Amino acid sequence: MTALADQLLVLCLLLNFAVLGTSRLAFSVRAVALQGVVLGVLPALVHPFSWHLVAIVAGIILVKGAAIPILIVRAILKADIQREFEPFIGYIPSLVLGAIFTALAFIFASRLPLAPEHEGLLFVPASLATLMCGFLVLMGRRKAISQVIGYLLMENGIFIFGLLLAEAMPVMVEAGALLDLLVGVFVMGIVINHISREFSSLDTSRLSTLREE
Amino acid sequence: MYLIWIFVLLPLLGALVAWLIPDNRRRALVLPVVAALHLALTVTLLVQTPPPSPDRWIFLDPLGKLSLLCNSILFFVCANYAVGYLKLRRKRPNRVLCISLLVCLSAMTLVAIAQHLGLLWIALEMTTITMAPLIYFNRNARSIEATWKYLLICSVGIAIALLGLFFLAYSTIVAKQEVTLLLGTLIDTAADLHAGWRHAAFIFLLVGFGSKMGLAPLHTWKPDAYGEAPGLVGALLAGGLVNCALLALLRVYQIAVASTEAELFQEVLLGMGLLSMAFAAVFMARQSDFKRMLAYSSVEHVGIIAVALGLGKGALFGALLHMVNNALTKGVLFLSCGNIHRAYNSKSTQFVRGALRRTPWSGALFLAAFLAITGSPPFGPFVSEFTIVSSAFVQQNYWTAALFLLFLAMIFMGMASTVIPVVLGKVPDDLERTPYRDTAPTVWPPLVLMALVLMLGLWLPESLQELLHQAAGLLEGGR
Amino acid sequence: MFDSLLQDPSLVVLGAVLLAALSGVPGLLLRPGESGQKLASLLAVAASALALPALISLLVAGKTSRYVFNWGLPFGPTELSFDPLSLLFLIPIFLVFPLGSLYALGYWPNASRPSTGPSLTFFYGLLSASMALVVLAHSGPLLLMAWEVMALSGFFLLLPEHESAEVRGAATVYLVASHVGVAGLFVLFSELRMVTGSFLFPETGSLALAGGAATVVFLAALVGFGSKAGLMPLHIWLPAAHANAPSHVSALLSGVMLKMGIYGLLRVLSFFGERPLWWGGTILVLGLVSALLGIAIAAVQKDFKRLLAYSSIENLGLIAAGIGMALIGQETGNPRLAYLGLAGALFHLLNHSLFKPLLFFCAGSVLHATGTRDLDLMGGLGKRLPRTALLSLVGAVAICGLPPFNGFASEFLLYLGFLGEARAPLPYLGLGVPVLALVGGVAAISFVKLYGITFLGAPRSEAAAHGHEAPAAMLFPMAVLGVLCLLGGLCPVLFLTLVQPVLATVVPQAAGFAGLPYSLLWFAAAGGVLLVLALGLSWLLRRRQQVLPAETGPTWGCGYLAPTPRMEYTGSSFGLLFGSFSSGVVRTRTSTRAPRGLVPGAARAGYLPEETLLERLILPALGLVGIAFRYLRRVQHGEVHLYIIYIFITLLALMLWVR
Amino acid sequence: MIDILVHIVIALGLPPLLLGVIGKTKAAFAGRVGAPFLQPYYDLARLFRKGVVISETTSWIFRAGPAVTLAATLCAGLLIPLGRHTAPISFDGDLVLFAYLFALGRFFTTIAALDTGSSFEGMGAAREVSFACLAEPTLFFALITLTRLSGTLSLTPMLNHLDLSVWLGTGAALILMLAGLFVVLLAENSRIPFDDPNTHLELTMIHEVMVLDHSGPYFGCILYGAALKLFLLGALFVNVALPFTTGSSLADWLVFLAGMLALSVAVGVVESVMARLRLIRVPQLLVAALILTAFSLVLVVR
Repeated sequence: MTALADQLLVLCLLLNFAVLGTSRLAFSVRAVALQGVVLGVLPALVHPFSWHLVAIVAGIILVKGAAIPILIVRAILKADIQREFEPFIGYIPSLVLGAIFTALAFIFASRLPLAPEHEGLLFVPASLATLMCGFLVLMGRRKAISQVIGYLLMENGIFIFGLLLAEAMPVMVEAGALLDLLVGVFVMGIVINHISREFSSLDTSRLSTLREE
Repeated sequence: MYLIWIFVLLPLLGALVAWLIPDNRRRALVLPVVAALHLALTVTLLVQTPPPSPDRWIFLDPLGKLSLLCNSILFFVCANYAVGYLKLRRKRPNRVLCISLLVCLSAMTLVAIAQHLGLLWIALEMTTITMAPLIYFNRNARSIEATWKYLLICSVGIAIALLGLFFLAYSTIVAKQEVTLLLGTLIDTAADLHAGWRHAAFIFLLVGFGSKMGLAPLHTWKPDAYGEAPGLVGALLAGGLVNCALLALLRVYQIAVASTEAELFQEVLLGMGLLSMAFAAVFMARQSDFKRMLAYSSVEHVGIIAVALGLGKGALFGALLHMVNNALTKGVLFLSCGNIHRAYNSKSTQFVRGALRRTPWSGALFLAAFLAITGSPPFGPFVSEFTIVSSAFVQQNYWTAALFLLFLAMIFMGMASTVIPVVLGKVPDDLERTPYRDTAPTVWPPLVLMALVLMLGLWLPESLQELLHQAAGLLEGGR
Repeated sequence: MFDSLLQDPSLVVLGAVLLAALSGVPGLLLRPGESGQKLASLLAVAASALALPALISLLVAGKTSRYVFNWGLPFGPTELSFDPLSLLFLIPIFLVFPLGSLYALGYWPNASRPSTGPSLTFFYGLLSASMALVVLAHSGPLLLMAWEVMALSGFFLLLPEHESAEVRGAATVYLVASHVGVAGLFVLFSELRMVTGSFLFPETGSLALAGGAATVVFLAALVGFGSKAGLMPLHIWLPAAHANAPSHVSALLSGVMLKMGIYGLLRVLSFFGERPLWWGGTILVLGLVSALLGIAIAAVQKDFKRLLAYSSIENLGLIAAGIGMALIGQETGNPRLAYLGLAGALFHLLNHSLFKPLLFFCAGSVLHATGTRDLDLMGGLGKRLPRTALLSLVGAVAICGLPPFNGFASEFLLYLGFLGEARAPLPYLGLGVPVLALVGGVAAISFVKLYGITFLGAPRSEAAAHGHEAPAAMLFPMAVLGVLCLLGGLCPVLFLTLVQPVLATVVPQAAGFAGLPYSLLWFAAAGGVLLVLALGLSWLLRRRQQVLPAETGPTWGCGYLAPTPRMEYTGSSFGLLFGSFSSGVVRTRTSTRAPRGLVPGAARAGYLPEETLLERLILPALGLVGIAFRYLRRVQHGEVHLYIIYIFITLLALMLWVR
Repeated sequence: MIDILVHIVIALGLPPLLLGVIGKTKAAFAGRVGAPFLQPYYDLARLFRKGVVISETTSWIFRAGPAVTLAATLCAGLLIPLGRHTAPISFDGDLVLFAYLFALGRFFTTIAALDTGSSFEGMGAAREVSFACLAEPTLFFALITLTRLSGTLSLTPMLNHLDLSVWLGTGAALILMLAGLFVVLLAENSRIPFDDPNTHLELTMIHEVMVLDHSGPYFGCILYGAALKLFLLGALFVNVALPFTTGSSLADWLVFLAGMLALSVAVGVVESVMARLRLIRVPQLLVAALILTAFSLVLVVR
């Protein structure tokens, strides 16, 4: 079982690279959605069966895999933009950086001991790597949508880590992660709509009138 | 016990009522009513503190009391100000505003009473979210931009904080203890948590809450948000929200002090605090937008508090006192400068001149509050700042003291060169006519706050000193 | 209760302080009008009527009383103490304050200035009260608070005419300078607290510190208090502030507030049992430099009140020099020097708080009459304002340190101190004498110019031609001060008895020194002879003139038949020659427009002395810093993804720091 | 007691004679017979009988000026010892008073000049005060040196202390000091090379131009005051320059008188052989004098 979990985690990492490497927003949204589904499946693998578990799996797949992607795709359609033009960090560089960060994540993780029951699992490096890739997207892309996607990646990373605690302190983790996601992304969605109304584009490089000169 | 729950629910109830009331004018009146009730409840709770809830998730300890007191007073004043303010902005629908304000109040209350870090975190998240629509009150390009930056940066910060919490929890697992995020338990077991995870946790929590508090260089959202939000929202951001984030940080601080690595955590705080003051000093020089200037002043004072926490010992008292003073004084500054902004319909020092003539009361309040916030006697901040400096000397930490004073002086120059032209001088003749005049509803709330600040500078009530000492005791690792 | 209160003079003094603080409050509450102001002046006079006798009785009796009490602030207990040092410094406060508020009745009447009058009156009272508290406070935080209240009320007193950019600039510089000075005091009191473990002041002479701490204390005090006393180079705020304030305010600022700096310095010095010799040397040199440069810059001023302000720097410099001399005397075991130094300094301090307010009052009534401070627009006012002219003459002669007025008496002590050292094994202190002489000479230039150009000759402008004498409310305070100046010159003993009890607190050796090295009667004698001779001679001349054929005519134009007032020697041209000597230290900006072309337009030559340190050094430096900051501000560029980079970097950096 | 009377008589009577002697000397150099020695007395007498013209620009200051100046100078006359006798008034530090009385006189002369409102007199006043502030330190340097030598702070003992032994000891210093004092003497009394008492080119003058408008008794006072000032500073100079004491009081008086006359001849000689300096050279000469006296102090201290 745990082997499978690890493979899924590796899949998550690959999806990170997919998000980093593509310029097409729709594609990266799908990638993130897929990642969400994978994350939804993960708990079922690592934890013994319980109704609570079922609830989690269902909830996560629903939110991460369906609700949020749809919300974002809507925004994309409304603002009709397909691609992220001239990103702050190019695609090749961001792939390279992504690789470096992933490596860093593994190094960090190796420094930190795991609880016996989690020995040999990739959770920690995977979560750190995903977190940093999320950061990378946030730092490298100019469009509001891309930044939301980056935020989602970060969330996924945190969630992966949360899975380690899922049985130790059940309510807390999901509550945190879901609330964060829901609220964060939901409000961001609203704001994005306002932005596209105000600026008739989602290019946040336009959103730089407030500065010191 | 149930009293406390009423305490959290009351504002939510108010929010519901506000949602139901159709009419703008009457809806505004909900705010002062709820605020008054809340203040009354606060006082009663301060007088006779209920015991912790059986699961020890909820307890009003001295630290909580302090931040609750500030927030409640500040909110009371802002709510009363809001009535007059919303009268001026009749055209704007204020449903969202009222609701978010009230929800935010309940969240702030929850922050104060939460003893479970998870709960604390959720409440903090709530405050973050509810502030977003308030910043967007003016509904223009600039405010949407400000909101976006605020939201993005704070969400990232809060997410990092969440990860930090997870690390903390995991460190308990690794240390083979029963997993919990209850403050008390963590403080007890802090020493034997796993060092590596604990380190990571502290750093992530510091960065997370720090970005919400506005420690440099995580403060980047502040000038935009404070600059674009209405005055009273600015007051709540700089007073209320900062205090909430600070309280969260203080909880971490408690754990850090109980653990073995207090020194390191304090070092980091000291460094970031001085850095924040330096940033403030740089950005306040020749600042042409006096609302943004206030934002940087807020960065500065967060920095001062961080420095005090970094110094520890005697400075802790000063830090907590400064938390109170800063909140109240910032209230005066934002409300009065909101009035000036209304009167001139601009917040640039090019156009805003001679406020003392155009709006005598707001101008005078702005000037007085400027003197107060820069630590001149006989106002409150002087007491706290002097306490901090002198304890830096007592610890023979001369470099800190020297830098501290240097930055204070630079900041004073910067602020003076912005505030004095705004307040003094002739009112420009080509001033666009605005209906705003200084009237009681928009003037007395800041006036009351100013009186409080003055009082704190001349006389700290015994009870308050007692409370501060208890709170400082908690920070020194007491229980 | 009440009679017990009357039995304890120090409580009476406290009452007077309270009275002073509240004197302006009725004016704020009452509707604008004379009444509030009249009441304020009444209260002020009452306050000093209560305080002065009590003060002097306490001082002469040499009694000290202290009141320790707990206050609501977390700095432990605080203390008020009435010791000779405090009492002496209270005298100028309670002397100038009532006179100033009487003067205000005529100079700044609420009736004609309803918008600013009441607040001015209020802060006037507050300023005096806070100064009194500064002097009485015997614990760090209390002194700091009183100090800052004093500074802030001074700031608000500068504001009445804040429409003019000049006033705003002056106020800003003043505020910033005083705040930076307060930083010095923060250091001072924190350090003292660290050493003694409490915020209460240590006992006189009880403090014995290791080199480092002592140096910190001394330098902090020098910066913190010296900046308020206007010692060079910390004087930059002073001239503009004193020139732009309403005159009765300038009188209080210059006549009394500057002394607070000296008080602080003396107070801090009094803590120490023995002090390194270099402290005295530093203060002495600073004092002489301030005196010399101050008066040199004053000599080229063309603004009546600026000139007075710079001469304040000179006088404070002389006082500091005296203190330095006393310290040296104390450390080298030379009671004579210690005595002459400190007695001279304190005596001069009292004198300066007499003739400087007098002169500022005169400036006020000139301003009141002509509406300008520019000497080049005055002239001939002696005919329009005879009484003011007479009193300013008294002030001018006194401040030049010429007999038979008080200025001479105090400078005489300083001279004596320096001269006496010429006999000592190391006579280099004797070099102070020529410096004093030079200062005296330049002072003569400044005040001959001030008096002559203002009051004598023919009016140089319409305003001067139609000036009018000041009302009695303004003349009376000036007269009081003038009489006191003469009194101090004829029998200095009166003043020296006030000074005597203070000596022990700062330089114990001086107290041991028995009496003066000469009989003070000589002053009375010389002064008397001088006055008698002068009056006798002028009477004789007048008689001769009556018996002889006397006629009047135009001033001899040296052959030129149509001289006009525009051809008179102006203040600027009067100072020009000296300016050419001292061009090394005193910078002046001249702007000329020569006549050119076939039909030349009006030619003009403008002339403006500048505050070199401020305009050539500090402001440019600040400008550079501002430019540097503008580059640093680029980091706040509004690109949100870069902000996120900051967060990420911080996170990484801290993680690495932790490792 | 008798000495004091003599002192007063000489101090009051002698000064105009000095002017006479100076005039005679200059005349001799010019190969003229020149005015009689007593001419200055006649002038004074005439002036006190002449009527006055007073400019209507002026106020009482104009008339008070000469009186106060003269009064101050007379007081100074009581402080300085003549010959080897004690001055009528003598106390520690009287030298300061001595110097400051002249300052007082100068103050009033200058404001009296400014009172006329004439640009020329203003100019003169400005020059007077500006140069005086350079001359005074020189005087004080000399006085410090004397204090150092005599160890007292009072003019009488200080000047009477000097005798041949002191001269033999510190001759160089004293010579430097005398040179400085002589310059001060000429400057303070506005003689050539600083100023020309009897030219009437207003632009070139310092002292004379200040009194252009005074006439009759007032001018008399000024003239007499000037002579007195010359006499007093001269007395200071002579006291330093002639360190003899014959023992008998009468002889001392005679020596002193001889010295004064010699001094005035010397002044006359200087005035005849030198031309007036250009105005911009004046301060340089004064500073030179300052340096001389400073050197003398250094020599003494060393």
